[in-house]
Amino acid sequence: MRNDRHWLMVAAAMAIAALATAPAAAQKKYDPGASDSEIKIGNIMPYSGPASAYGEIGKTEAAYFRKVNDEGGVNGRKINFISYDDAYSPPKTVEQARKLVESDEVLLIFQSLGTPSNTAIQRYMNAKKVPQLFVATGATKWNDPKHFPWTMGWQPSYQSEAHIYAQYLLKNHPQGKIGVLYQNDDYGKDYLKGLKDGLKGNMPIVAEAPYETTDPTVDSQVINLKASGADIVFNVATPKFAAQAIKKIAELGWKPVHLLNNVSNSVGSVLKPAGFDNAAGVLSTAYMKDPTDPTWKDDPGYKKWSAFMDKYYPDGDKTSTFTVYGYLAAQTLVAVLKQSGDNLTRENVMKQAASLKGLEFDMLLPGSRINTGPNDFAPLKQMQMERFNGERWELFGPLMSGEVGG
Amino acid sequence: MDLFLHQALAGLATGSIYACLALAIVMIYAAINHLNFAQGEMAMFSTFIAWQLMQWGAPYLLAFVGAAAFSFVAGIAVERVLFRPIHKAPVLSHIVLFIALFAILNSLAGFIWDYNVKSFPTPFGSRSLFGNGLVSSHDAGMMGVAFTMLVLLYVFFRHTRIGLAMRAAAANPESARLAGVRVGRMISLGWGMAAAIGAVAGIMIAPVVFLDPNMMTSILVYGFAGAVVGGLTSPGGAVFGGLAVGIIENLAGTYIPYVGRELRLTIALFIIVAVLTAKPSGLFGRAIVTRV
Amino acid sequence: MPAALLETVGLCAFYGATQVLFGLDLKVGEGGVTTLLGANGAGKTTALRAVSGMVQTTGDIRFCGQSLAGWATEDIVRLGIAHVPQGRGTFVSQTVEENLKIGAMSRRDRAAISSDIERVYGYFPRLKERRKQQAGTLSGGEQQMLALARALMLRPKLMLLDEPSFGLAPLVVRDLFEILRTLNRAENVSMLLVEQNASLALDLADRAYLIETGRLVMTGAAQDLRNDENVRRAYLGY
Amino acid sequence: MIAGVALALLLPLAIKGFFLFQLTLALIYAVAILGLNLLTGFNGQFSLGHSAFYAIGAYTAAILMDQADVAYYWTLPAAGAACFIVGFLFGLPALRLEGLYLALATFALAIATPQLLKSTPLEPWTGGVQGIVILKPEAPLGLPLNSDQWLYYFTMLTAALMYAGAVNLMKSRTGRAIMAIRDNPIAASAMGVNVALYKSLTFGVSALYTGVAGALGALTVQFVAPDSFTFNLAIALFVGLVIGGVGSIPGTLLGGLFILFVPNIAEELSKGLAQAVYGFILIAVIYLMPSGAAGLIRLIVGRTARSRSQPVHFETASRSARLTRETPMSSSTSGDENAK
Repeated sequence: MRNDRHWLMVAAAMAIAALATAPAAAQKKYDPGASDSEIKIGNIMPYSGPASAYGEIGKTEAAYFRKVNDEGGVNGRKINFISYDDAYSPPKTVEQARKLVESDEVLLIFQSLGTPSNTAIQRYMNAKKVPQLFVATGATKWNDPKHFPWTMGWQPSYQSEAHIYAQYLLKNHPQGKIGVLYQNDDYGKDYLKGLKDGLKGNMPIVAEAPYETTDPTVDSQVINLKASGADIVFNVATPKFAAQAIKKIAELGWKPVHLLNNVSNSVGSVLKPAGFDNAAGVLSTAYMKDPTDPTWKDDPGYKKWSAFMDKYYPDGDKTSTFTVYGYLAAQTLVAVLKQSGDNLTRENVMKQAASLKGLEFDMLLPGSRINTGPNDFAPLKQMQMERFNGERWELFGPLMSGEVGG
Repeated sequence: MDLFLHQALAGLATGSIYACLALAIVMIYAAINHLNFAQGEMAMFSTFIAWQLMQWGAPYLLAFVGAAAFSFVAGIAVERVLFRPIHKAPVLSHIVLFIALFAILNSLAGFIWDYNVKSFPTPFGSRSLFGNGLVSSHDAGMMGVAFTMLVLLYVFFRHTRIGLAMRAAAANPESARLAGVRVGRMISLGWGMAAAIGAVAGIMIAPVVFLDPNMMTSILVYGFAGAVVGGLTSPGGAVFGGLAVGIIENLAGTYIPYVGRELRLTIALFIIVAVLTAKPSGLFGRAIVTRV
Repeated sequence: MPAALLETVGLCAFYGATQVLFGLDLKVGEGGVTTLLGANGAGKTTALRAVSGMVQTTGDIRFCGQSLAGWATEDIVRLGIAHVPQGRGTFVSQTVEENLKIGAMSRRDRAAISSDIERVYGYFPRLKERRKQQAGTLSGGEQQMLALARALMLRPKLMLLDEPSFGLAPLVVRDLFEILRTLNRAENVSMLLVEQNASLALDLADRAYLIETGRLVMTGAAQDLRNDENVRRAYLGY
Repeated sequence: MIAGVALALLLPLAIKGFFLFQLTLALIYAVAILGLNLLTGFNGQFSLGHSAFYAIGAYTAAILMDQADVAYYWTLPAAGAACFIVGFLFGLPALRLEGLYLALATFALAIATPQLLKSTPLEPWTGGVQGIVILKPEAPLGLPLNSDQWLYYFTMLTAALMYAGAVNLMKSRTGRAIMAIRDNPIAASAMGVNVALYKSLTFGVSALYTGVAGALGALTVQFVAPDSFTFNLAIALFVGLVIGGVGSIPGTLLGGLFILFVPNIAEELSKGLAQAVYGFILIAVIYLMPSGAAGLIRLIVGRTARSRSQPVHFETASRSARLTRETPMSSSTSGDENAK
C-alpha cells in the first residue's frame, strides 16, 4: 500500500517536473542512458574466473540485442548493450557497476550475475535509484520491493524450487530419508533452507554433505550420503559437480530417488557428461524448454530460438541451457522497454518492470507466464517437474509455483 | 569401520589424481629448481588438445600420444620463447611470467573450447573393480599409469646419462656448465618432459573431474601438497604424497566436524605448512647435507 | 718456453658496467704450469672465469691457436679446459661417483668412462671408499679432491685451478700439490693456477704473473718472481 | 613534487565519482602492496598469500562496524592490530621456510582463505557466504564533500601516514636490521640481530599494512564477502609488487595503479580474451623492465647520473636488486673478486 502511494507521488512529481522543464516534449522523457536514438543497457558478467561458464548468458544477450537492433530496435531506439567482466569478484562488480552508472551513464543494469556480486552493488544501485533489473541469480532476497525497490530478480527462486521438491517428496515418498549434497555457499544454502521449510519437519534429512567449489570431486560426499542410509538424494550442485555425483551414485550401484536442482539439469552439459544410463530416472524441474530435448524438435518457439542462435550467435552452445536463459531474459527486458514507450525514465522502467502481465515467450514452458506487480518482484514462478528417461526429459504433473515471499 | 574403509579407498582413487599432477610438479622442479604455477593450466590445455584430436576422429591412443608429443614440444617452446630471454631476471619476475602463462592458457582454452564441462573417455572403462564401486577400473588404471610414469622417471634419472646431466644442471648450473653439460638444453628438456607428464596427468584426471578450463585450479594445490609431502626431489615421494593427501582429506572430511566438511583445502594448507616446517625436504626427499 | 697452449691478448673483463680486468696478456705453455698471484680482489678469479667464458670480455683468448671469443662455457669445456672453481663446485646431493660421471658428461667415448673412473680413484683412493656417499658429506679436503677428480674425468689438456688450497689443513695441501705435480708430469696436463699460497704456487709453476687491480705488474719465469725482492716481501712473507 | 601533491589534492573536485572511486581503490592497493614490499623487498621473504591479511583487515573493519557500531576511523587501527598479530603468528612457522617453500605455503594460505571466512564456526560474525554490507562514511564536520571525495581524502591521509611510517621504519635501526637479514642472514645474526624475531616482526608489520588497506577497501566497496578475497587478489598484489619494483617504496603506487587499471585496459582490447591480453601485457612489461618500473627508472637515472657523485639511494637500490636477482638457475659460486 505504502509503496503504491510512493509510486504515485513519484510519478506525479515526475510529471510536474517534466511539464515544467520541457513542455514541448511532454510525451518523451529520458533519464541518462536513453535518448531518441539509443538506450544504453549495462551488464556485468563473470567472463573470466571461476564462474566463467556463465559468461555464455551475457554473450547470448548481446546477440539478442543485435537481433533487436537489426529489426529496428525498441520503439525506434537501438539498444547499446555494454557488458563488463567482474571475474565473479564483488569489489570488481562494484567498480564495474559504478563505471556503468557514472561513466557510461546507462539507463539501467540488467542481469548482473551472481549472488555475492549483486549483494555488493544492491545498496549502491538503490541509493542511486538506478534499476538493477532481472538479476541473474535465484536467491530469494531479490524479491524485496519494500527495502530495495530498484532491484528485481528474474528466474524462479531456489527456495521456491526446493518447495516444489518438498511437496513432491511428502506426497510420493513420505517414509523416505533425505540426504542433501549442496555447494557450500548462498546458492546451496538457499536450496537447503527451501527444502527444510517445505518439509516442515515431516520428513527427516539424515545427512547434509556440503562441498566446496575447490574440491576436485564430490566422491567423498556421495559416499557419506550413501553411508547415512539416505534413500533420497537432493543434488544441489553446479553442472560439473552434479555430473560427478550422478556418475558416482551409479558407480556405487546405489539407486536412490534423485532430485537434481534446476541449475544443473542441462542435458548437454550435465547429463551427457555424466552418462545417459547413469542419469536415467533423475527428477528435476523446468521453467524453460531444454534445447536438447527432442520433445521440442518441431516446436515453433524452439525453431525461432534455433534460428536466432544460428544467425546471431553461431559460436554459442546450442546444447547449453545458458543460451536459452539469456535469450529469455533479454526478451523480458525488451518487453519492459517496449511497454515503457517514450517514457524512458528509470522510474518508469522500474514501474513497467513491476507491471508485467501474463507474458509468454518462445522458450518458456507452455502455459508458463511472467507476472509482476508492485509487491511481486519475482517474474518467473512457475515450474514443472520432469523425469529423465535415459534420453530426454519428460515433463509430468502440473505447472507449480513454490510460493515463497520475499 | 566400513565407512572408514570406503573413504580410505575413495581417497586412494582421488589421491591418484593428485599423484599424477605431483609427478609433473616434481619433474619441473628437477629441471629448474622451481615450481611452475601454470603447470595445471598447461596440463588442462594438453588435455583439450587430446579431446580435440578425438573430436576430429582420432582414436584414443593416437590422441593420447599426440597430446603428449604436442605438450613436449610446446613445453620446450614455452621455455625457449618465454623464459629463456629473461633467465637472468629476478625469480619474482619468473613467478609473474607463470601467472601470465596461467592467465593466457586459461583464457585461450575458454575462448577456443568454451567453459562448459565436457566428458572425457577412459581406456580402462568405469566399471566397479572392487569395494562396490569405490575403486573403479579407471581409478586403478590411473594408479597404474602413475606408477608406470614413476618407474620410467626413476630409470631416467638414476640410470641414464642425460638424467644425471639434468640433475646436475638443476643442482648447480654453473658447475654443470664447467663439466660441459649443456644446461640450457637440459632446462628445455625438463620443461618438455614436465609438460608431457602433465598431459598424461590431465588425460587421466579428466574422465573423473570432467574437462573444462578451470579443472586444474584446485587440483594444483593438492598436487603441490602431495609433492611437498613426498619431497619435491623424489618422484616416488610425490606419488606417495599424492595418495596420502587424498586419503587424509577424505578421512578428515568424514571424521572431523566442521573442519573436515568445509575446510578441505585448509587441510591441504595445513599439511603443506606442517610438513614444510617439520621436515622441509619432505618424507622421501633427500636432505641436502653440506659441510662448510 | 714451449709453444703456448693458452694465450690471452689484451684481455679485459666486466661485471655489468664495472671493468675488472684491464688488458691482460697471459700465457700457459704446452705442458706448463702458470700461476697468477695477487691480492684479494686483484682479478685472479675473474681471469679464470674469463677464460671459461663466464664473464663479459673484450680482447682475445686463444687455445691451441683457436680464438675462443664468443664461445659458450660448455663449448670451451669441450675443448679440454677443465675449470675447478673456488668453492669446488661440488654437486652436494649427488654421490661421489655421480659427480665423476657428471665430469665426463661431455665425452662421447662412453666405454672409456668407467675405466677412467677407476684410474681417477687410483689418484684419490679416499674417494673410492666413499663412492656411494653423498658428496656434500665429504670433508673439505675430500671435496677438493673430488673437484680435481671430476675435472680429470674430462681428460683435460688444461686445468684452471682456483685456490685449491683454500680452507684446507697444511698437510692436506701438501698432498694435494703433490698430486697436482704428478698430474702435470704424468698426464701432461697444463695448468693455470690461482693461489693464495704464493710459495706453493711458485714451486709448482714454471711461469708466473703478478696482478694488481686488474693489471699485470710483473711477468716472468716462476724462479725470477720468487727471487724478486718486492714479491718476496709482499707475497712470500720473508 | 609539490605539483603532484597539489594535483592529488585538487583532483577530486574535478573528476567524476567513479574515477575517484577507482583512484581510491588504486591507492588502497598501493598500501597493500607496500605491506607486501616490506616483507619481500626489504626482508627477502616471499608471499603469495597477502590476500589473507587484506581479508582479515576488511572483515575486522566490517564486523566492528556491523556488529559493534564502531566508528569507521577506529576500524583501521583495529584491523592493523589484528593483522599484525595474525601476521606475526604466521611468521613463526614461516621462519623455517625459505624462498620457494614460503611462496608455496602462502599460496596455500591464499587459496584456503575464502573457505575459512565462510566456515560455520565463524558465520555469526562473518555472515558466512552472504558477507557483510556496511555504510559508506560521510564527510565529518559538515565539510562540503560527498562521500566519494571524503573517502578519497581519508584514504590519501592514511596512505600518506603509512608511507611516511614505512620510509622512517626503513631508515631506522630496525629497518637496517630488517635489510641486513635480507642481504645476509648469517652475517646479520653474527652481528647480534635476532633474526627470528625480526623476520616475524616484519611479517607482522607487513600484514598490518595490508590489513589497514583491507579495512580501507571494505569502507570503499561497502561490502565484504569470501568471494572478494580469493587467490586472484593475492596474485594481483604480487603482480603489483613486481611491476612496481621490488624494494621500491614509490614503485608501490605504480603497482596499485597497474593492477586496477590494466585489467580494464585488457578488457577494452578484447572481451573474450581479456585474461590472455592481460597475460601478454604482463609478459611485455617483464621483458621491458625485468626489475619492475622502479628498476627501469633507476636504470635511467643511474645512466644519466653516473658521472655525478654516487647518490645515496643507489647503494640500497642495488642491494635490493641483488636479493631479487637470484634466479632459479644460478647458484652463487662466484668468487670473492666481484667488483664492489
